[in-house]
Amino acid sequence: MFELIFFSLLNGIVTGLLLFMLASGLTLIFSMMGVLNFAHASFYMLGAYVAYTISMYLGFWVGLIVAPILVGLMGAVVERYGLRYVHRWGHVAELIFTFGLAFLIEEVVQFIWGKDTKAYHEPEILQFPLFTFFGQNFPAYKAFMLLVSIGIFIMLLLILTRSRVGLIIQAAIHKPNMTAMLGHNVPLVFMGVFGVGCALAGLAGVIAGPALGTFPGMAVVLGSIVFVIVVVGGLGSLTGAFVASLLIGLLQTFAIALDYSVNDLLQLFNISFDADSAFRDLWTLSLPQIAPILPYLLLVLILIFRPTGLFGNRET
Amino acid sequence: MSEIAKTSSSAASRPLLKTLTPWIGFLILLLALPNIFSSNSGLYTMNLMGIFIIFALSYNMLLGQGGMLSFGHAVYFGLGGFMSVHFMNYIEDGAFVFPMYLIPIFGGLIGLVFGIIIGSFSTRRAGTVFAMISLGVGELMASSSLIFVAFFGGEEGVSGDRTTGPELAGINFGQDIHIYYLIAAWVFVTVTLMYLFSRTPAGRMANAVRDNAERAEFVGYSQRKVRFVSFCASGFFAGIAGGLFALNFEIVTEENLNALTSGTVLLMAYIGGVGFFIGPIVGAVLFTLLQSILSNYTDIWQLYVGILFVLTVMYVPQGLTGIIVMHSAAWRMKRLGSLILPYIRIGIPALAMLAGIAAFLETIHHVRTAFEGDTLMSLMGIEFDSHGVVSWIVILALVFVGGFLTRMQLRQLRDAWETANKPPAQTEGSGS
Amino acid sequence: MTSAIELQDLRKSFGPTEIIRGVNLTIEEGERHAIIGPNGAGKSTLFHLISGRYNVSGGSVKLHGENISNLPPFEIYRKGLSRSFQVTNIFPNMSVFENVRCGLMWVKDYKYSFWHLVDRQRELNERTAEVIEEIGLTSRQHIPAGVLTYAEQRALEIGIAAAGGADVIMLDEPTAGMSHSETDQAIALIRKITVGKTLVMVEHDMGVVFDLADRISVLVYGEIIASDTPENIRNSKAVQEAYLGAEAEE
Amino acid sequence: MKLKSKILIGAAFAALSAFTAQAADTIKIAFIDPLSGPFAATGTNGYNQYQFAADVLVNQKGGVLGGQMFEVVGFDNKISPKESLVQLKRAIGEGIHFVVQGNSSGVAHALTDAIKKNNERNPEQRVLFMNYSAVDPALTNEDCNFWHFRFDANADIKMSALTDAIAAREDIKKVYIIGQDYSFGKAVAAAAVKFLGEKRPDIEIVGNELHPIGKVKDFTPYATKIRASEAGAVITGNWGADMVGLAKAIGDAGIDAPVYTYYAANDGITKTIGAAGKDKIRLVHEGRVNPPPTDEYKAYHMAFKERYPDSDISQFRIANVISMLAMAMEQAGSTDVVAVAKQLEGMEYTTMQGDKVYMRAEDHQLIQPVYISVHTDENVVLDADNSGYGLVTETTVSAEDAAIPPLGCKMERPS
Repeated sequence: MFELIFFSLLNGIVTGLLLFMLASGLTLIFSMMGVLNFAHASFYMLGAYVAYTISMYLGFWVGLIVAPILVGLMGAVVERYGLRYVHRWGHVAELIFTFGLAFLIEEVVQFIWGKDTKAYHEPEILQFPLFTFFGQNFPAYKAFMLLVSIGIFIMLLLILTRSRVGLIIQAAIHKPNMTAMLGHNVPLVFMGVFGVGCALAGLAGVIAGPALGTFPGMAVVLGSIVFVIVVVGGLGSLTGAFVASLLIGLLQTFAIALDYSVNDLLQLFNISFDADSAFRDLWTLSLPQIAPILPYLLLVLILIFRPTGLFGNRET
Repeated sequence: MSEIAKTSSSAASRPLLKTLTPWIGFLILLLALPNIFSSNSGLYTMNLMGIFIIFALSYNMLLGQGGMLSFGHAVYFGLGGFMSVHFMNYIEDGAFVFPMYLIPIFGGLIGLVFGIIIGSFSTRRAGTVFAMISLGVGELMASSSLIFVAFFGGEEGVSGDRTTGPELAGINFGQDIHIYYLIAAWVFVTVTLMYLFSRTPAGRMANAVRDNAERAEFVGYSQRKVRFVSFCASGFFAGIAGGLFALNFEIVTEENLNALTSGTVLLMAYIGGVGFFIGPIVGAVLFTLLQSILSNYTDIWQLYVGILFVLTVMYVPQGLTGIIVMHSAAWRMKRLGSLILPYIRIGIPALAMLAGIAAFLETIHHVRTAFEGDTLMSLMGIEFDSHGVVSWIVILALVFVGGFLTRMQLRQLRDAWETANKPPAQTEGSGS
Repeated sequence: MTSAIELQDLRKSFGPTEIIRGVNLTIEEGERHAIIGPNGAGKSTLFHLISGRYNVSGGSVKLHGENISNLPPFEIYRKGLSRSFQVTNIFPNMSVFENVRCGLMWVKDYKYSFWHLVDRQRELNERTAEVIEEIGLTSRQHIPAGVLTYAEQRALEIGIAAAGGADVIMLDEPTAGMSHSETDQAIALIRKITVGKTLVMVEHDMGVVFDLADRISVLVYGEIIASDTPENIRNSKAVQEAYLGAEAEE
Repeated sequence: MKLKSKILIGAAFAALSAFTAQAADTIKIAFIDPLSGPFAATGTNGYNQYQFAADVLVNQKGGVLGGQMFEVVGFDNKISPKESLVQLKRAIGEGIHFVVQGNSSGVAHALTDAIKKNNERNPEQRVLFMNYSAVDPALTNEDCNFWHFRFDANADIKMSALTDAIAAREDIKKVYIIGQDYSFGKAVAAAAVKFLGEKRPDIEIVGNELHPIGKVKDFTPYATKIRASEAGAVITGNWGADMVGLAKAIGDAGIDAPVYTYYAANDGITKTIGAAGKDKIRLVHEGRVNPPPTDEYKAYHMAFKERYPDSDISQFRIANVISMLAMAMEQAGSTDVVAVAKQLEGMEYTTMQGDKVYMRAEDHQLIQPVYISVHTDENVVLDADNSGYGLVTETTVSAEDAAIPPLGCKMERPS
């Protein structure tokens, strides 16, 4: 049992921090521009694919550096020539635009790279078990993912709290109109934040691609989870996004690790059920089975009972 | 039909006949269509169109009329379908006697019930919160459908047989043409009802709340209740569409309520134009055509749909119907004729450019996917070598020369447009 | 006889800042009452508190003797209080006709009905046409409200507020940003629609105030420092000092 | 306005009918499977194999019935039951009477049901359904019908063979079953429990897990659980991305137990699993690859590879479908659906791989030998995905041993 908890904890943190790389960008973009970017996870996918292509010619490490930059540039272009244009039609149109963009990017990825899973592998030097605990390996690559995520988290924290750009961004989050009056080029800041947010998503894709698979559905699988995180954490709150990322990461790993079902609960109270009733599926429901819908349940409950999210201070 | 599009005006001053003309035309069209497109696939496509028309219109009760952006509308469509197919099976098993052609009512009722349940908490706000709740509920339902096999039948879905139960004048709806007329009847009734709904106080206030929710509260209406009424009605009609789906396909599966279907209905309504009552109808017709015809000719049709959708959102937020309505001013001033030539002048190079772009994408796709040594491909009946230099020169020439000429012609079109619409256009139809 | 509006020790704070600091005010039925005061005195906030847009932090608001504090705006409207806004607040994508009709539907008891067709409700439409006639927009009634000129939108704003025939009408700076001739028209309009009703207005234009009001209250820093007839207010030294002093400070 | 768009539709339909004008001397076979979307890779590869088989096995030999050629027409069903029915209607509209489909048992259920109804309602437009890959046992048991023939071994037959192999390994004491949470995954799990209980009651089933289909980002938590259970073998019916993810997670966690699978090869999967699954992944299937069973098969495989360098013969049964259909037509002397179906019933046939197979008349299930192969890069003559890795056959279960008697199939035959 201890082994299970130890590895679940470790895996939960790896997943959580990876999610945070996506959620942080999404939160920043939302706080500043008021746009929930549906296509955010698509940039994550682009990161993985671009890095895959680069890694075939120049190796993994070049991809790690270059792919996020390229994805960030793509994001900046999308902001400059897409989102900014659509802004004039209002918020609903912006939301629909990013929704359509997510659809389009998936199609474009399939057009360019095909529909099958790509053999994007971790670099040779990270293909060894870092340590073995109770006979179970912890791959070095997972540790590398952990390291990169933590590095990004610290860097983000430093930039936002210690640098001039960070101060402008924080000001823009709290008082979007004031910043413009202070003489800052807000459109440029927007473009930059959008680009950096996409670059972070791209980086997440680069390091997640080899571990979680590089295929056209990878954006959809992750996309809505990231939404759940930013809403649960509180729209516009980076702290909230951080806590919610870890929460969701751990929730999902532990829900799989712990094998409890409604049936167990009922037996605790000595209740038995009719195996043929229409609700039979409800009684046999087990925790691992419903693990992936837990985040959505959480999302709906949070939106009903605490629309500001855990750490947020504003509703939309 | 453009009368319907207008957020029209005053009292019953218009003669009844004139009000009814578009509806009579609509009815005649519905009756005449199967005689024009009598082929098997034609009927099938039209059946699908009918179902999507109802579904898309019910969606537009939320987005276009109520200002609620939903990413989970398929929930009501799917549940309506499942409920109906279960009732079809009860009828087949003889559990009770009920005419099969009224089955969609059950779909509507379950849609209504879930509309009431989910609407009771989701309509408190519009905007992003509503959108997120709809997304969450949609994902929950779609995931649950694979877990609760007893009701949803897992990924196989639930199938039924529509030919049992009491017959209608000796018809058991075994043939597609019978189902067509059944769907047409339902389409006519529900479209009429949805249009009439938009003309009731509840429907008018939905528009008001969409425009300015706060002000609506200061004329006595609770924005939440206004949205709630629209939401329930929308769920009801989506459920009816689901019921018709069950009758037409005799099978309902998880995909009827998943995110893809929710996305599809958003796409249909938006491409058609959410600001107009008939927008979603145009969108549903167009999307079904794209889906069933374009996909026969090209593997990458979804790429085209994606491009079309994004371009629509960016440049034509009022949708295709909006483009058509834009011409109504010129039409009324009888100046539409003066636009024909400019349109032709820009249309030819623009078509050449589009053909070039499509050929470009198709050829790349062919080079990437065809088997080794198969370099011969055909587009629109023209055969050419996908690896040949000449083909590439032709394609690129089409794109660039076409693009260049289109750009050059833009100016004359703009001038012609302004001349045709002077004195300054007063109306742009109802807003978007 | 109960008074139309009665405010008792009404208070409103945003965070640590108290904007309305214990307002007591009684407005009798049929009175035309103006509230004046320097910028930032809290006039609009006071309006929002009465009409239900903001929740009160302390004290109470009574409408015809009934406590309406913290009721949602639509409840207050249903009890007979209607208002307009300082920043034009209409339904931009709907036609002028429909804007006004929206202001009539609840009063005509249609509620959330989905079984009446609005176009077939003769009385509703006739009454709408009358209101539009009164605000002088008959020739523009089929145009989307969003494309009207500023002055027309202000007139529509008043029309929507007055359409329902509420017996207490509150107008927030009805003539703000208007030219002289437009202001004159607006005054005539307000006079016309408030016959036999209680009017509460916030106004900056002293001409309008002294022209229309039966009584004037002066709000400075969230407190009423005087409430009296126009002549007495005009001659009150205290008001002049406080008002001008406040103005000077800004 | 309405009218205008209708005119456009008219034009579109006119264009459509012009395109579908057809030659009369070809026998068209509708291939209804995903050609776009996430499963397009598998679908497209199947389509290529059908076209190749029709070309090589029928058309190049002069066709059937005195020179009629086979033409395989692709219909994209996007792996959706609804879309499959739309495509079926289209195929029927084009006068096609033979349908092949394989991906997803859900689609197969929808198709077989719709075809049964169609054949009752429109006797002049009858259709024959040759299922080459959907392995839900119900299709030939309680949901069987006269118009459906299955050329793949069903899930129970495959599981029977798999459990035979597991039973033979004395070192395996604990087994972990994991699958996708839907009908097929559940059928696999149920069959595994049943057969293991019969064959090796001493084996403990330490886990019987269902995970949501296509929704799991990271299989590491499952691998952790498998490791913690100390299972000596893993059984899974996973396919697609779920198979790749599971195999990788098991490899990464360093679990040293054989993984018995149904669908862990080809179409990019072999390449993606690569070294992580070497000597670990085992696959139950009906066609051998390594060592190549016959020279004829090897030549066939290489010829396919020459035409489609990026894909492989991943579903050998496709060749059987085409050959047996051609044979049935020859024997019937016509392409009439009922006549052909009656010839297919009970037909005996020797495959290109030298196996003797027969189509059991009671339930229309092809009875054939089943093989268990291991994923490796040693002794691989014909690799998969050009990765150097491929399948090497370890165990053979003869047709007789593999056959499971039909269960609950009540077939109504047209008189």
